[in-house]
Amino acid sequence: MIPFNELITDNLPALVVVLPLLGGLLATLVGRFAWLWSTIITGSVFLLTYTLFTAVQAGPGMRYEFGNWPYLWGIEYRIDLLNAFILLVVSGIAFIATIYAKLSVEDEIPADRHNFFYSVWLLAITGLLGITITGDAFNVYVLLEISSLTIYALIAMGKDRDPRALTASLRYLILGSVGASFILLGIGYLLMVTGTLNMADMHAQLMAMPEATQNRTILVAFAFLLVGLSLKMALFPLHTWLPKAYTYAPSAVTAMVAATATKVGVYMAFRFLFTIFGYKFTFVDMPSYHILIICAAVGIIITGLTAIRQTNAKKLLAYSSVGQIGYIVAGFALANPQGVAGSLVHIFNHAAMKGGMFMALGAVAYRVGGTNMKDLRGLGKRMPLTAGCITAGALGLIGFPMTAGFISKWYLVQGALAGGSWLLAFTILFGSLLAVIYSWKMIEAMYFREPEGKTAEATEAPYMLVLPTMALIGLSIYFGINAEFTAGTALKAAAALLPGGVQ
Amino acid sequence: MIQLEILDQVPPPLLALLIPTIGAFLIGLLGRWPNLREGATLLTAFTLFGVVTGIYTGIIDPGYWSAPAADFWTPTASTAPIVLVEMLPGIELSLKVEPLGMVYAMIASTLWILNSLYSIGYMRGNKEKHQTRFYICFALAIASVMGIAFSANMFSLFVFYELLSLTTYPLVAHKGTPHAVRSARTYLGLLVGTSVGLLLLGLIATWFITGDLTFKPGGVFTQVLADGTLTAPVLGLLFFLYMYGIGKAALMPIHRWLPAAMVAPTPVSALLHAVAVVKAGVFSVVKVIIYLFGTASLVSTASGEWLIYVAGASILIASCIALFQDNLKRRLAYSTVSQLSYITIAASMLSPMALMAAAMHIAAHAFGKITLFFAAGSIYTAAHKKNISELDGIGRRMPFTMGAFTIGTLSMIGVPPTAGFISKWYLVSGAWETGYDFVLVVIVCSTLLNAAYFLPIVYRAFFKPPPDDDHPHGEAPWPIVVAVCATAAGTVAMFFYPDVALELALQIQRGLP
Amino acid sequence: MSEVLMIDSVLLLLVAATAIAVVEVRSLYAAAMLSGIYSLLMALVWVNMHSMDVAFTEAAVGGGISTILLIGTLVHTEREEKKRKTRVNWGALLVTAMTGAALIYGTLDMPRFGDPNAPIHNLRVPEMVNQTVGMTAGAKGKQPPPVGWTPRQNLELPLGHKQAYAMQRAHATNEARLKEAGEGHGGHGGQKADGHGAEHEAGHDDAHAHPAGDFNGHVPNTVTSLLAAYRGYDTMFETAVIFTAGASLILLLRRRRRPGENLPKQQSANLTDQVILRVMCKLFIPFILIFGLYVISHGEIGPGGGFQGGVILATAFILYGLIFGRPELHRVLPERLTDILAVLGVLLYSGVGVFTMLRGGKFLDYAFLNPASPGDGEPLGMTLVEWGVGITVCTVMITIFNQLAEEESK
Amino acid sequence: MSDVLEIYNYWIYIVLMMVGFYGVMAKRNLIKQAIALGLFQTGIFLFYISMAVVDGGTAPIWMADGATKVPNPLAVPAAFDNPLPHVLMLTAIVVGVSILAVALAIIINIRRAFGTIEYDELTKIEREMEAREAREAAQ
Amino acid sequence: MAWNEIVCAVLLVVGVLISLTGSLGLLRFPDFYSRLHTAGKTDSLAQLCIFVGLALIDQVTVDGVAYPVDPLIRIKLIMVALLLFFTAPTATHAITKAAMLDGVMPWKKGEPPK
Repeated sequence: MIPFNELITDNLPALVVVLPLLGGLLATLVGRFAWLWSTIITGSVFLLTYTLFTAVQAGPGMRYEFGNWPYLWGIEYRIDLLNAFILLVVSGIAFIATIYAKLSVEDEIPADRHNFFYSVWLLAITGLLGITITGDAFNVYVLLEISSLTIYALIAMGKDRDPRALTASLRYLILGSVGASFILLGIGYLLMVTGTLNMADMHAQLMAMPEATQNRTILVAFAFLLVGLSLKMALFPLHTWLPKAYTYAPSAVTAMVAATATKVGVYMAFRFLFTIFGYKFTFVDMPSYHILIICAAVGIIITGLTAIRQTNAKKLLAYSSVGQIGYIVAGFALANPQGVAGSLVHIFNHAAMKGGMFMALGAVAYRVGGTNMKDLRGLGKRMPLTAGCITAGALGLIGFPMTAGFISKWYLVQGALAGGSWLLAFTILFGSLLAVIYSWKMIEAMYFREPEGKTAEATEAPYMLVLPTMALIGLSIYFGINAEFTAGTALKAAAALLPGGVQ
Repeated sequence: MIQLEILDQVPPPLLALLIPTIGAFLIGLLGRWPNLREGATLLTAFTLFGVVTGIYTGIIDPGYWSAPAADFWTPTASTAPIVLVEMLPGIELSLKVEPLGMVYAMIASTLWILNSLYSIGYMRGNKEKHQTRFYICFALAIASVMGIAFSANMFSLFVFYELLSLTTYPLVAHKGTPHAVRSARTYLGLLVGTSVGLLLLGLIATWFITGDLTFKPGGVFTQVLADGTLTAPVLGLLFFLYMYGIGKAALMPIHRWLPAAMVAPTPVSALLHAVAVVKAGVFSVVKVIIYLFGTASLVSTASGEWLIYVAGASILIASCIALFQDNLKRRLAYSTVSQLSYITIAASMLSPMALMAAAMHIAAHAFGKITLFFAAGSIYTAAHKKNISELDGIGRRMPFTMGAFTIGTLSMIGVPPTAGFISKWYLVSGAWETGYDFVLVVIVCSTLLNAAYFLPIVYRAFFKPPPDDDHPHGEAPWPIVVAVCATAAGTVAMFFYPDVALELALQIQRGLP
Repeated sequence: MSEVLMIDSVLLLLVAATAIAVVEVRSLYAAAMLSGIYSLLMALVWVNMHSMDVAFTEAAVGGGISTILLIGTLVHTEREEKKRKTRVNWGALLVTAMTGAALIYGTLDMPRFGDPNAPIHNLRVPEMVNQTVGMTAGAKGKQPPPVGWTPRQNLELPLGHKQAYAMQRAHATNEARLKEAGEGHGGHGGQKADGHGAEHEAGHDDAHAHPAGDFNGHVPNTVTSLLAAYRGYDTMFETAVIFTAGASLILLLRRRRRPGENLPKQQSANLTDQVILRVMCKLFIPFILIFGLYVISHGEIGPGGGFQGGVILATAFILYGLIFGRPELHRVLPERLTDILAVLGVLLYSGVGVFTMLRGGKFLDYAFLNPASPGDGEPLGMTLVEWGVGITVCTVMITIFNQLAEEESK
Repeated sequence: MSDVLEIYNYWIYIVLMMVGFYGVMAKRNLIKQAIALGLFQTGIFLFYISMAVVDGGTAPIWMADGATKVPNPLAVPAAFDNPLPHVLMLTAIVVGVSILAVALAIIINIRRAFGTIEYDELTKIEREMEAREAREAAQ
Repeated sequence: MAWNEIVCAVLLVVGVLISLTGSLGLLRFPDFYSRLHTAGKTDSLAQLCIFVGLALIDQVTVDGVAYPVDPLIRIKLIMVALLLFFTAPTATHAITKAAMLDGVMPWKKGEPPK
């Protein structure tokens, strides 16, 4: 008899990634039950990450050495509050998105390949979780490629509804591969200089080098990693792949990817900038603060203005996502406790809000067949719950008080003020104004226009679509009203990343 | 002493918040039966009035309020803020009764009854669509107003302020025509824009600098000013953020939302311009000046003086614009812009007398302006006329309406025996006391301008013959007339019995350090 | 100037020229062929730099499979790039030049080419290379964690069965070592020319006790030992990447199958009537298969391993499919079978990990495969995972070929 | 001369990478872009493998003792070349071919859906589609 | 100089020469088929010479140290040569046939080279 309890407690970090991998492989063999199988797997993964999170929250962190090789040689998983939190977010969203996927996938993907779809879906989740949990720089690259490759394929699966999914996917593939190659190159430069691949060890080696900031190899490694990561997290102006990819992907894919993929990209940036290079190198010796802040601020404004011009709701939200990445990046680039905490909180909050909104739009597409502004008209009457979710999400994007978005802005603006940058604080809030304008386009269409075409006959979406949507939106509101969990965790994680320890 | 179980369970300010919210639910449930729905509206309005009066008179919670000398600022078990939700450590949604808020709550709850009555007449008379949505939003807006009135800290005020913008938005866009939707966009854009762009920034900066957002006499900045962590220019910047962030106070040049919102049905305009929105603005301005910045801090750093001039300019410019408006509601709107700046200017003089004037004017203008709007709506309902040039001789057909209108006009100008006189009296006294000659000049000029743009309307209505092609019409439906007359009577009554407002205003003064 | 550099300088110039040709040539077939040539040249470069495994993979993957995939795609798309008015894209050139300049700037502080003092040759890798992978405990096996590291309680096994395993393991290791010493093979001696770290000393001490003729407890091919043991977890995901590619292609390209329909109907290749090709093909496929199997199973000892072997096996099948037509290939290797085998390969790999976990060890701790003799566990585990990789790579490559060759569904 | 040769490999890898990079950005044919992406990645492989070379090193494979069994003509009693970058690049090559396969699959689909694999023509078609949608939304 | 080294040298020279002429022909010949003809020679004959020549070597000198050549290596070289000896002509044949099927016409005297 195998003692499962012990198996799980001892191998918790490994299981978080291995379980979805096994699940993804077996999903091809379970035939018609692929969805059920995926739901069970993602649900268990969520439980595992939750256990992991509570364990990490209580203690100093956790490590797992694969093959029992010492961490300096082998591959190590290293979990602190930061990645435990992101893991929780990713697995939670993945679980909800998987539940949501059932009807949406039945609607949009040919039935004969559902098992492969869910297989790839679970592998994407595996990749994202793997990037988040690992403590090995090259392992990041491998899992990055797993997640990217799967996401390219998943996005391209929107081809049956709109062939532009293919071009969007290919563009993402090319830019994403260039980004990943830059990351690979950066890791290579670092490997060359430090002789190790373990992140903590790399950091130690870099710290031991007195002239690290003068070493041109390290500088170039830093620059290329920064560019590669920016591509992956879609930081303005390297975001060009994102809007179309999100717009034309299948609904469930958009919801899952929008809520997790770029977030994991940001997490990678956290790891590379804070853990490997360290606060001092990144923010004291390098001008990363200025570069990132400028990109983020300009991105917030320009993508906001672009979003206003969109006529497709999904694309509008996609542009908004780029702007939100700007917030997240601006937050951690400030490199003060409030800013970093704001960034972390916003990772969660934005995942919940945007995930929920994309799901709601997916429900619209399910009933009406499209997400053009025209299709949204009069939706407030026809699909009240869905429209309500979109509205609540929009309020979150604006940063309306009592929504999660407000909490993010609260910390981000404080971070900006602590960094002495009133201009950035103002930009962040100006971004909210742009959010008012673009999200109000949707709200006006939904509540103050008469339905026409297919919308006029639409009824509320099935509960399998609405409930997951409401769950995410509900989370975003709950954590707007009671933010102690998210903000507290984020503050603690931020303090651990910055010099000076706990506040 | 009312001994209801529920009153022991729910703190009174929260009750004031909950009643309209529950009312909104009820209205929603009863949406299919118009009579029941409107009955629910009225019932809620009366209950709310009862609760607010109860809070004022101390019937509901004697230990909390009633004793005249009660020092409600000293934190004791009965005067501590009621925390509804704590979002983050220190950032909480909490309620607390204090005199200034009491003034606002009293006005709002009183006028809501009349406004509900009026709405019923108006909405039925004009056969508007989406009436259920209208009443729900109305009730929710009042709930937000109660929240604003009883906010114990700046954060709560901000939250309810935003909720008010949000709940009144569907009211402004009510008609759903492209013009209405566009105007509503301006309305929301400016209000949310200023509040998120400036007010929120100021709010977060305040929290960042002081770590405290609680309203208290003397404000939150004394400590940081004393130890030098906050310099006068930054305080000035913060003050600027707050004053322009509170867009509902319609300080020029961010007043544009107010005329834009005129597309709304008249009860909404009345609500916006007399009860809820603009008063929320000036109330917030006064509250921020008194309880967040503290008069002492502002005086010592001289960071508030510019506001007098901006507000003075607003008064004069808005009055001049009003002169040239032919649309009655637009003229009223610009009049509101100028009258609001009276309150701002009063508050910005920072003297006790002027603060009393501000509190008084909140009340006086509320009654006067709502009368005017009611009258305008009454004319629209009965005669379908919007423009002043069409009003020739209308006083003969609608004597009650136009009589009330005249009283409202007099109050706006500040002629006794109307409430406007009292507030203007205190305002002049305050200006005299502080020695701002500019304010005196402004008051004189604007009184003249007020007369110049209001009296011709009265003249037209009563002394010009009606045009020949006019179709015959009588008074508006009775609920409208009753409401109009009631508010007009209120305006006059406030002149003779200003005790409630004055008493509260005096208490504000006493509460100051 | 070493011979590495001498050959290098010539080869790399050729490679660079080929690269430019690949990008600039307008015929897409030519570009595909040139990219194959490029890969083969690259393989030569790798050989020249003593990277046999990479060369092997590059030749098989880049020179073989990639070219087949490209040509398979060209069949379905276009033969030529469209003519454009301007040949040179100055914006792209500028960005390229700037990126290149940045990279060159980065090389200025690099350790020189072949510098034995470079950190990468001195810090962690020597320790790894000097490990005797076959032995898992004791002085030379898996090292106790370095100073400053507080392990989670994973090494203290509190409960019954684990305790038993732990004790067994320690015992078995000692016994194994005694046995090895007792059998009296000769020493391995000074072939290890590594001079870094504390392991060096330990290595020398043990070297005397070690037999001649074996590999001193090493898995001979250090690339394989790093690949399958130290970084075995990475390799598992690498296999998963391959699987992902296969699954993605099935998602994107597979025609809708009616129930029961498994074989593509039309003939995709018209080479079937060529006698010479058929004969030669039949003659060589067995050799290719044997070679592939050899490469997979021989991965620990010499260059090769799951990837290379898997690709070679796949080429045999692809060749068969090309010459005899895809229906024939489907008869030999049904689609359903390749689908399942692709999964099973990765499952075999991760299954090894799960099995070690079930036995009470860490994921992929091969020592737990054979608790009686942990030393044997390592080679066993590595062989198993190489086979897993091989199976997946082979079947996925065949799947990819099948999908790319498949006609559009009507 | 030897100064140049010391970093010759590193420079050539940059040349290869940049040729690929230029191809990815400048070429308007999707298959060309995919091939160029491959070149770009190979450049990085070259960098890694160059990093692994040690003076006088040889293939990182342990030889059994004695000259009798598997003599290696290049076996100098010196250090191995570093096996770690080789391991990493094995992974990267596999990733590269996987990406190529997926890219080609998408390109085939694009060709089926749009009838072209030229980037400019695709952009034109997409613009038209977008313009149509915008018109619909504006109604 | 031992006999095997002489033979080896001769074979290598022959192989290189064939390669050279093959390349030259590839550039100079007028049409597809004749070019393929020279290319085919390079593939089969030249490589055979070179591989067999290499198989005859019995020691290699690197940095002044002589290393004996393992017989296994000779066998491998011969096997590679054998493999190429079969595959190269087959490939040439397949390409020619494909070209024929594709309709590529051979060059005739008097026509301009393609």
